[in-house]
Amino acid sequence: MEFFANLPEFSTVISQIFVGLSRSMILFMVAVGLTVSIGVLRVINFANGTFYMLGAFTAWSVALWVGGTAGFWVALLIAPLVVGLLGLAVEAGLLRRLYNRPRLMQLLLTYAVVLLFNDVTKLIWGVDFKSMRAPLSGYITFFDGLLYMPSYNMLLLISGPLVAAGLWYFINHTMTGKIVRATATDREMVDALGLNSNKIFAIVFMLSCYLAGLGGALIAPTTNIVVGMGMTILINAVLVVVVGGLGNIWGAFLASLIFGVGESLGLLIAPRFAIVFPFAIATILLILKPTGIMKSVW
Amino acid sequence: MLEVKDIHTYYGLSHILFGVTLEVRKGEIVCVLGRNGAGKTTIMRSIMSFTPPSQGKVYFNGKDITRLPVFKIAKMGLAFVPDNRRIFPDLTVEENLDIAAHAGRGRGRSNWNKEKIYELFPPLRELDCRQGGFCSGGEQQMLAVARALMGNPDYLLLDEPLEGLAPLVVRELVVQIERLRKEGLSILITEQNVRAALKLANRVYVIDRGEVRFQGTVKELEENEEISRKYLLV
Amino acid sequence: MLNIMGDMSIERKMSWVKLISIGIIVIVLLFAPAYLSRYYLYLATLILVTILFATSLNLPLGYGGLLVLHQATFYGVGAYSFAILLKETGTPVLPAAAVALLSALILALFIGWICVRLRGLYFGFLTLAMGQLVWAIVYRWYDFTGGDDGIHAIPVPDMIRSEIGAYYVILAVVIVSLLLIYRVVKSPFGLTLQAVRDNPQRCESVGINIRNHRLIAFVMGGGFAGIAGVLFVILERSVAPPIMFWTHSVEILIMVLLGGMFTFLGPAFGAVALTLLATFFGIFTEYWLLFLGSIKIIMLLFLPQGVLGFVEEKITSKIRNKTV
Amino acid sequence: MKKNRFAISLFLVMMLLLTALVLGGCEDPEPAEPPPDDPEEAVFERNIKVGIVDTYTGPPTVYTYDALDAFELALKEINEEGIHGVEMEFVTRDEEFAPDQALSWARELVTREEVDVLCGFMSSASALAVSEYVREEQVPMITWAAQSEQITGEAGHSYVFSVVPNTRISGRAAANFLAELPYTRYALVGSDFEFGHAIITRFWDTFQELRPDAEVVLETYWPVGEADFTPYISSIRGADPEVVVAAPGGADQIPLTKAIGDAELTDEMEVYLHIGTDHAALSALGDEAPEGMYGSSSYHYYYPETEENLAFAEMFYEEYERYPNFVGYNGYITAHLIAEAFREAGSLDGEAFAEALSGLTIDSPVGPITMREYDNQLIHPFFIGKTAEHPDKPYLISTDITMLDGEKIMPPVEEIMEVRGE
Amino acid sequence: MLRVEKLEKSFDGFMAVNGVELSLDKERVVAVIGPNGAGKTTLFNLITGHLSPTRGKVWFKNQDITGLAPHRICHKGLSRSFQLINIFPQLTVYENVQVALLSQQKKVLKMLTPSKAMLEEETYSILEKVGLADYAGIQCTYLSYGDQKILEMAIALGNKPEMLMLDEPTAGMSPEETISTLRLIRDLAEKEKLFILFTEHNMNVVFDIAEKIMVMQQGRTIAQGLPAEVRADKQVQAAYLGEES
Repeated sequence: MEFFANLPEFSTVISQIFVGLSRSMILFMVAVGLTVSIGVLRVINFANGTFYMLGAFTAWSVALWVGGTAGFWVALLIAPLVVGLLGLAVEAGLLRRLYNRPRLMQLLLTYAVVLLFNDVTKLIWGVDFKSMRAPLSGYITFFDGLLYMPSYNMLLLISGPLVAAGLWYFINHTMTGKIVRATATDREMVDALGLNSNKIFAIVFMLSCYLAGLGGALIAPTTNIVVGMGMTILINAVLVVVVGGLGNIWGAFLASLIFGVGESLGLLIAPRFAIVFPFAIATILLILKPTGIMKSVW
Repeated sequence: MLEVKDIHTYYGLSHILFGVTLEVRKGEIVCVLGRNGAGKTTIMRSIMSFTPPSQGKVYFNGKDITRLPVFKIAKMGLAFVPDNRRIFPDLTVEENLDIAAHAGRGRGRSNWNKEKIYELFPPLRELDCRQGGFCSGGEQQMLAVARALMGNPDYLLLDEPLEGLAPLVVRELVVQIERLRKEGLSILITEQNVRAALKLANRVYVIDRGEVRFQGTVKELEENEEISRKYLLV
Repeated sequence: MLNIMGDMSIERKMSWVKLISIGIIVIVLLFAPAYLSRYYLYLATLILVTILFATSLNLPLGYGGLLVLHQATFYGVGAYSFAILLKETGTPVLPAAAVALLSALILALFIGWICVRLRGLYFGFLTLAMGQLVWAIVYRWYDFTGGDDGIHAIPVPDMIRSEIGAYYVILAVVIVSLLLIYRVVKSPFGLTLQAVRDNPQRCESVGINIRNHRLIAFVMGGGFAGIAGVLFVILERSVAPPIMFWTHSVEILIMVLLGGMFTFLGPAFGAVALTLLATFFGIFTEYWLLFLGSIKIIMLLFLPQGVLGFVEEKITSKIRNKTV
Repeated sequence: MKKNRFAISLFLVMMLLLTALVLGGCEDPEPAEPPPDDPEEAVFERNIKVGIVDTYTGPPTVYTYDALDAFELALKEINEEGIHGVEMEFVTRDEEFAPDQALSWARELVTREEVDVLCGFMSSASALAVSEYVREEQVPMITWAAQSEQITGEAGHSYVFSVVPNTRISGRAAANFLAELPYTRYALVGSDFEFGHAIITRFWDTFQELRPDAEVVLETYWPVGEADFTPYISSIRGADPEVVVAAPGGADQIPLTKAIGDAELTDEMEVYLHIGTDHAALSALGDEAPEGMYGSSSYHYYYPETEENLAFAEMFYEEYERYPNFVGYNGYITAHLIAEAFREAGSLDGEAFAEALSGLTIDSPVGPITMREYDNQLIHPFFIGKTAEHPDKPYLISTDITMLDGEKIMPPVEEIMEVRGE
Repeated sequence: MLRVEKLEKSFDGFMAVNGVELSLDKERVVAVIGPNGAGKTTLFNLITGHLSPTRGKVWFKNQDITGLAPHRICHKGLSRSFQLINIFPQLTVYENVQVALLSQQKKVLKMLTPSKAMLEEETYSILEKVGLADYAGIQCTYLSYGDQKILEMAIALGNKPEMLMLDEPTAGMSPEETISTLRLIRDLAEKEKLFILFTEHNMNVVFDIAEKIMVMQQGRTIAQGLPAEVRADKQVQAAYLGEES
């Protein structure tokens, strides 16, 4: 068991980079949900990982109910919506009461929500291993075998930029998006213009939960759907958000790429220490650029 | 008509306003004068219910608006321009106006649009695409007023609109505010700059330590030297 | 209103209450082994360790205003250093404890030195990232730390091995540590630390080096957490990586917050209450996290200043109303 | 004002302590036990209490709840007959996969609930932590899921028992089986925690002795809870082995099996998955599992097709509408082992129980099983087969099953003595 | 005592302070006046190290203190108060001043002696000097606005400075409070031999007590000299006084 594995072939490195990119996309969806809620609501939502998990569970149920390959596509539509609505309930029922309290309180409240939802999920879905069918199977090859990856990862690879672009359009070119940006910097003034900032907050929180749910629904076919699956990705997503600059969507995108590709390549170089990579990357980046690689809204 | 009746307002534990009563009638400019810390901004914040009064009432056109959510009050036709402008720094000048127009769509008779705004404040036309955060103080003040107007309000609350502006800009702004009254707006201004404020106002309130010490016309104030000396340090 | 501090009778009454309370607590604690059954004695000891851990967090958090999100790092490093020294090298207890404390302090100094440049949440997240890095190393470095299996059968000397022995040793160390922290909090350092928390800018302009102050508070908190880690090993004679996972830190944070973070004994109260709650829910229901989560949510919603903060506010406002 | 703060705090802490005190004081000590007399005629004066410490939160619950259900099922059988005139009952505690929690609960069960036996333990670290504690308390414990070889190996003692094949056994079993096949190029992969590393290491140590001509072309590990196995599949492909030996832990089973199926890896090379053919994983995967993959399990509800085994499976199915996985089965036999040992010991004393259990043989659904005397590790057959579709079932099952004799794959006692330094 | 040479500070291209020159030697009480946004507070922040200048130098007691950290400058004997109330809200009035004294005496790192009785005499003497001794035990957020401004000054005095910089010390005060504060400032200059540099809005105040006045507008010095000279300056009248009074 040497520290360094044998140096891999070039095509393996290329494939690994692309696989890393596709992994980044899932991380990005959870992280961007977090960063949006941080940017606008100033709330760090530890429950985001749990919403990701709920996205996967809901997708599993929906896919089972619909059946067949179509099941996945229906689940992809419905599951994030369900999670989004659940997020709305959490915002309106709990979080809204804490906006004027110290941030630490909100952070811990969302953590308590994690505990609660984990047990509720166990009550609803039971404890069996759950697995869901992917809509695409098999591998595809590009460039004479230089790049070789599962077709489903291609789907992930495309979905990430799509979500990012959609979000960019929403934030910059729709009226709601403009109001969201305004709310992010000055909530009181938005109210003073006659716009209900509570509603904007609710929309943003719902959006952030929707994105987490979307991430969960997308990852569901490749993974084991279990209670607690949100914890690993949550801590990585939190680090991505911080490294990217709190509240900065593009920062989150960039940081997700760094994390995903870094981890994938790290696997090739020193597989035994793969688990250390995300934290090491985050620590180094934060030491170099303490407030994140992109401009933070704070 | 905007009526404030005997309001008491607290910030946390500190008692700021002690039974303030004032009114703004339709089509007039009313000026609240007082020193730093006298409670001028708090009056504005109480009316808009950012900091709702714990006692007393605020009526707008006869309706009790005390403790209504801020956005509902704004929707009724009250627009607030805060003392530090509070332009949305990440939005361009145009976007700042856009969202205000969106908020005020289908409201009021005055029907402000961007063209009309640019006519009133010509410098804004050139700044269209600049981010609000990069505008100078005078430009921001114009933008803040313009933004408030885009919501087609009937009443305008201007909190220290002249503070920190160069004399030339002050003169310009005074003219523009005067024009707004002619457009049919009723305006409540708080000011420290007594000279400029008196040029504008129909009626004046002087407040100190959270209480109204004087009310009357500009002429009455000018005649009452004791008040001027004691509370306004002119 | 101006008479708040002038009313001597209240103060005198309070000091009596204080004295009597201390007396009762000392007696209750000293004779605990006499009336507590074995399990509850163990639970009491565990609570004592948790009290020290929570209070160690409150020093930088409540008094220094530093958002330390990963205090369990130092707890874990203290515990691991102590465990490894005892198990692998057979070092006697006292030197081993000293080295464990030292390693917690050094790590805290290192992490703190990097982190105190940052403010607020950024500070918190950097501590989180670095703490998780330490956790990952401990989790991975099998030859040295036992990896995820942890280290068990740690040879603690017989004297402190028995439940009663462990109880008294831990009681003594916890009380001494708490007294030390109390003194620090009431010292000029503690006073200026609170000033730094309230208004760092002003502190700079009265000549206080705020970075130094924060760093010292952070390192001291880390040191006391390390001591708590050592005590944990004495009690359990086993360590494993979950004790330094980030969720453990969050649990402790909740204790501090629910107890009341601007009060000295708030964290202790939170530690007692939440440990007991977790134990009783764990015994009575399989879905204990559901109950615990709900209780935490309710408390966060309705007791923003923490339990002690809430009670204190009630009482002081009553006193104020009387005196005004 | 500041002074009051302290006094009030003190008062509240005091009240809490008093509450704890009252609660603690309420426990009245159990009367001492009478000395054991002849086991055959002994009559116990109270029910037997078993404490189960296991993980009921997070990924491993699919196993732990099966074990719990099977344990309860066995209790019904046992209590019909009774043990020296009394029944067996149990209490459970959730340790959240955290050793410190497990230890804390073990203490609670032993000193407050005063259980006679502890069992459960999904997490090896928890089992190891509690093992040290029960050694001192002289309360026997039985692990039914934790597979660390240390439990009955290096850290073993007379009060700790294991009914689950540990990493040493599983590794040896895989080596024995694969040594019969003609392949020489091996890729070794696993979950990045002790379990994964141990399986791989034990496998390779044994395998090298049996087949000195074999070589390792790749060795890699992934973090536990990995969501996407694509990069690992790519690197396996890149190394081009003839056989992949994989040791995924707990929840990694599903995504790994799925990724293997998706990549159609079994068409290019042989794949051996530790616990890969267990019911828990295969039933969840449906027809997404790859066909023709080697996998192992210590129990199949459909094999051996003996009357006893099928009867047990049906009984379980009737009760819970599902078939048991291997940990479920372990829960079942654990209950029977405990009952039989108490019958044999004729006393509620921990020492007598441990002595009786050590070396005990009982009949199980898969035939007679024996608790090996020296290291208290259950001698149990081990099954390796290849996945294939079944006409009646919506999921794949294991076929062409080779049943490896428990005696043969167990490490010899000398080996255990050596690691214990005896 | 204090000398400021060609000080410049720009924020994203905006010159907040542009080539300001200032010196305090003979005159003990010096005022900086100018309309809002003229750069007075920025100038203060540059001198006390809260901001570092883009160009220029600050000399204090013939030492170059340009760009030093605020706490170091403070220990050299230059202390300041703030325009907006800037005190320690959770501490008592007594503790507010005590913190400054402890810092001045370099006792802030003492960890094991109780702070309560430390420097009691000095603290009370300062509180008495400014007239807050009666409120010593009160949490300072309960003080009135005017008293909080006084406390602000008391904290600055706690540093036992040789030179005191006051940013709008009477802003928002009632006329009575303003008068007593002015008396206090004059007393400090005469009895305690303090150098005082202050900014002010209120003209009467300035001409009343300042021995020397500097007028700023849009980051520049437009006049500097004795009150009478400044009052007579055409430029000042046009730009500032003309509009104000």
